[in-house]
Amino acid sequence: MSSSVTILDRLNVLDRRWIFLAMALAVAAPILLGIGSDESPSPPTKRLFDRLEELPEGSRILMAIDFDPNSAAELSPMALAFTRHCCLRRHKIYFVTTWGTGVPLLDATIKTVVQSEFGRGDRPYQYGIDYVNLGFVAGDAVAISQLTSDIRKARSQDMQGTSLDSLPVMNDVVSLQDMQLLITPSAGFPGAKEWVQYAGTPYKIPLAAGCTGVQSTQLFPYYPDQLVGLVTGIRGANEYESMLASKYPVPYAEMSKRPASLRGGPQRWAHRLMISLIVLGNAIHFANRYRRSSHS
Amino acid sequence: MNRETTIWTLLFIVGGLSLAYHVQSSERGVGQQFVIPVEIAGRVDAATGVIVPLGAGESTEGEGVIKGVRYDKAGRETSQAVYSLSRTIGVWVAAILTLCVFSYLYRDNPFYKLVESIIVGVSAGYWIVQYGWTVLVSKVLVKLSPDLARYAFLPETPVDAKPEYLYLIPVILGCLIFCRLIPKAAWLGRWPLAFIVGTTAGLKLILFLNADFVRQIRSTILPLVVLSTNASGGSDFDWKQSIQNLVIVVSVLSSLTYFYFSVEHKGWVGRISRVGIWVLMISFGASFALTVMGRITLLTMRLQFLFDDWLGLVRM
Amino acid sequence: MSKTVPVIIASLVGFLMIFAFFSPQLLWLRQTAEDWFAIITTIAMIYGGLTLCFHHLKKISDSEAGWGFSAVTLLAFGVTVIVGMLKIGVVPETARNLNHPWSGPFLQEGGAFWWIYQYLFSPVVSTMFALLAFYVASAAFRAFRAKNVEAILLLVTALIVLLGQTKDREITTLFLPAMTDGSTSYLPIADLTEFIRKTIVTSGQRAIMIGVALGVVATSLRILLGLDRSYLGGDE
Amino acid sequence: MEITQRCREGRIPRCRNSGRRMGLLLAFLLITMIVCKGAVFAADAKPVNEGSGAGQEKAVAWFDFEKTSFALLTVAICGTVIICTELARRGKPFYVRPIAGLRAMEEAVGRATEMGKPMLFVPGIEDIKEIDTVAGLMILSNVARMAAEYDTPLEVPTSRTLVMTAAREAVQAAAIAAGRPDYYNEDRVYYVTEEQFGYVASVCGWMNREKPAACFFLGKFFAESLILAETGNAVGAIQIAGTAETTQLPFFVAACDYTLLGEELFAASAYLSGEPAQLGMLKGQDFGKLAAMVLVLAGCALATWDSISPRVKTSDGQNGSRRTQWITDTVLKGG
Repeated sequence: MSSSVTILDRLNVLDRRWIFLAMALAVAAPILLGIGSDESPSPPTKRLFDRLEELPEGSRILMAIDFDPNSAAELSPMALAFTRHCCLRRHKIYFVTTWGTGVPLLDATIKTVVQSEFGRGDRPYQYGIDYVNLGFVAGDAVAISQLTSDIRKARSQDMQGTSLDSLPVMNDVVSLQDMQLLITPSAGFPGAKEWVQYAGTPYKIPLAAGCTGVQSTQLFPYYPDQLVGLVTGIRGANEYESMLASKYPVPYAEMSKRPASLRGGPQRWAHRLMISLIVLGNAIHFANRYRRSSHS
Repeated sequence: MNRETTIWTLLFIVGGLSLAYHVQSSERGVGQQFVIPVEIAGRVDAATGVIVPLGAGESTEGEGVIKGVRYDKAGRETSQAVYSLSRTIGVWVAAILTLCVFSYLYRDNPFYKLVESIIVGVSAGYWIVQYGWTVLVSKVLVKLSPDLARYAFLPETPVDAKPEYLYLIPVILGCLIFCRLIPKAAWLGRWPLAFIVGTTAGLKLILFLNADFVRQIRSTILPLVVLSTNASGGSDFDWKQSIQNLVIVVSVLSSLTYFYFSVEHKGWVGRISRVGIWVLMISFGASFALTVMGRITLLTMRLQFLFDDWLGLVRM
Repeated sequence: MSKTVPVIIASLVGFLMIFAFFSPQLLWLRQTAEDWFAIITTIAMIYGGLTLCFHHLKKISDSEAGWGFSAVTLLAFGVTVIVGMLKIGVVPETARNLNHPWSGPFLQEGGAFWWIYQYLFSPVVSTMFALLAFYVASAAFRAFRAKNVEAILLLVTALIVLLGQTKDREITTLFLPAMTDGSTSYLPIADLTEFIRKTIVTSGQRAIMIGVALGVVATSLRILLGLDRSYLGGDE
Repeated sequence: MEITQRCREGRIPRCRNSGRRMGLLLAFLLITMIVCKGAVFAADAKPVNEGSGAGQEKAVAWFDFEKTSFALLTVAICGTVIICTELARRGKPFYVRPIAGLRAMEEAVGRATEMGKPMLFVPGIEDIKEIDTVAGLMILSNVARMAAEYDTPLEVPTSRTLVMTAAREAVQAAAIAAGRPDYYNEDRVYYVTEEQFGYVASVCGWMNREKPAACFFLGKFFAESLILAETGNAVGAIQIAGTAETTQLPFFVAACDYTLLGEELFAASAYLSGEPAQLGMLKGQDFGKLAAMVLVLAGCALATWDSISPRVKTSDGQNGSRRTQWITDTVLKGG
């Protein structure tokens, strides 16, 4: 009995610096140890995942990387996850960006996923056969409608300056209407909204989008009629990574390949800490009340 | 030396030593920054005196060529990247300042006080510079003397721009503030204040009535019974939406009752306003919890800066 | 005189702004007001910089405790202003402007002002911001205690929403059966969070906003009618 | 709106022998009428712009008729507030309910005096172009008066130069009003920096060193609200906060002793001034809230009716105009 009283007394005068220390640990430890957190899929994310699963091998998919370094923290994990999923399903990928500042991020996506993860082995992804980098198409929304009517009008060459006609992957491809799915992780203008207005809806091309947390309210009205799927913010990226991990545990269950899940770790532990602090605070409160009433 | 000082001295020594060891052993380097030079070069056109950009493949050396060099951030692996001492020092400074601010959580200390003094000076200066260029030059000077602005700062100012002397009024009003330094004319310093407060009152009165009063009432007007069309063309009672609407309307009305100043909060008014304060408390609890995620992200980003950009311990 | 003129100025421009909203002829007044405001503020800021210098110079000359820190502030302020206004280390962005050395943006990457922004200003400011993560924790620990009905509502809602934010919401499956179709996304706690956010949070804020709007109207009228002139030094 | 109009009609006879303030009100209405009149004139006189499909666009008019209903609403609300002010001035007593945070203010000043410690007043971090800041400054002049009476130092660091200027005026006038002109010390009302967190760094440092006995945070606040309030709590100060920012209220409610919620911030200076005219305004505000509630109730009733029995469809398959539209698109059209 006496020991419990002293604990209560100590807790009553608990220095808040202990709370600070606990919070520092709850955030720093998961970062340093690489502890991530899963996220259960929400319907708009799951629908895109299922669509990519259902499409037959070798389907044509346009990946529009419409963001810049400012929003890369939220959208880059998404772009990586989408690309990985396409590669796993052996779809043909057509990379493009309508953002001038998006080119380095496009290159980074190709380098990290297609070249270093799928560029080797018995069935390597080969440039010009399995994927192509169309690079930057200038003209914002006009560029999108141009791609929809004729890709070669918007870009006659790929990023390296090779004529599109000499690339096998471009055979039988005239416009975006030959694609089975358009995916765009996008941060603003031009972005998902323009893809819906100029490509997805008028030509009935299936379209899915990823967006930043701030943008989600703008895009949600388009789901589920005009968007096949909608992945929102870092949480959406985490949902996608978690689905990839459970479907393809090798090697995608590994945390180093899951940047969004990795950021979920500190969040989860910090939230747990907050909850336990509130519970602890109330335990102290009620213990004090109990003590006061039993004393009087 | 008391116990606390001993512990802190020990911690500092251990921290310093392990940092030194880490600097020695780390492959990525600690806080090393690389840049890539970007050359801007042009040739003076003898006839017009205008500088034209160099054509492709033209040599940057030679007669009449003017050059400027800018440095952009680059990854260590990028070809042609060069080590930047100033930016490496910058990352170290930033990291040390970050730690100094965190030290405030333990208690107020000279390190924090130093950072506080620096940031007060730097930020006051930063905003003066920011407004100096974006307002005084880009708004005032351009309007009052477009020629001077074009010559000195903004070559893109249209040649046919005419001075607009209307802009002298705010400049004079602004300068009246300095009258406060002269005791006899200090009352003139109230004029700009009166001007701004008056404008604010007029602008905000309309803005708040329009945006907050009218719009919020409009969006609270909801049907309390919602019927949805079912597959066979008939209508079903959508209880989920109906309850949602009812809760919204009741919550808004009861919270509004809480804000009544001229009625005693007794009897039924008291009961309704009590429900109102409950609604407010629930909304505060939820808003508090909903912000936690954003706050944690901020801390995560600062720690990432320390662990990744500076120490190179993790890759995120 | 010293009070009457400012009050007349305030009422006059205030009512003018109200009428301008309804009159397309005067609409430009409202747009100009914003510009003018920015200009007056900027000039006032220079005055603010001066008072800042006086404030700290006085501390130094009086050799008050901690006058060294005042010297640091003054130094930091002076260096920032000089470096920024002279655009030290800034080069023109395009070749055409090469003979206009001051045409580059003042915050150009690589410039001295950019360095100050990037490595002094921004890290300190964002770390101060990050301190909030610690303070939400200590505030929650201290304040969310079930003292009365209001406090209980506050803390229970906070707990539910906190739980609903991460995957830990699935803890409810321990004592609540999952949905029949096996989907995990329709767990009651996530739904409840969403419901609270959509209804009570929105309506609480809405009521506050309606009240605030009326408060703003009354306060504005107080200024425009000259009832409250405390910002001008009160009544004499 | 109906309510407010009825109330006005009922009370106008009493105000017939109006004084100076009523003169102002009349001038206000008169100018509105002139503008309307001028607008009609201008709209009639000026030729209609040719070729603009809708045919609605006129050469720049003096009055935008699209905004008529909003103009009427504005006049109704402002008129009610002004009339209530006038009634209160003539001695009509109004009840005002107590606000806990306001009673605590004097207590806080008293405590600081007893402890011999200074007090802190933060009038928000926004510029004077926000009405919240002006409301904060109005409260400042009342708090400063109390502080001057007790001769307790009051520190007012500000984040904007203009706010500093206005705060100095307010504190100086309060000192004179309290009969202690030498209480005012310019060094206690100063400008720190525009930067939100630079300002916070400095104010928190000050709090830690001087350990104020009371902190007042009244004005517009953003994320820094919690840093300020938690620091104040750690140094053991009584804290009274108030803001109209809905996002920051939860933090003040959690960390401060008393919080003025939204509208209470604007009402506070009226309460503290104790002037009947200002208290009368609160009654006017309440009429506004009553109007809001009536509009919501009426609107919901119509919307429910619309939902249960929608009007018959017109020939082109469109639903006929909804009854709710009378309220949403006519009365509450907005500008």
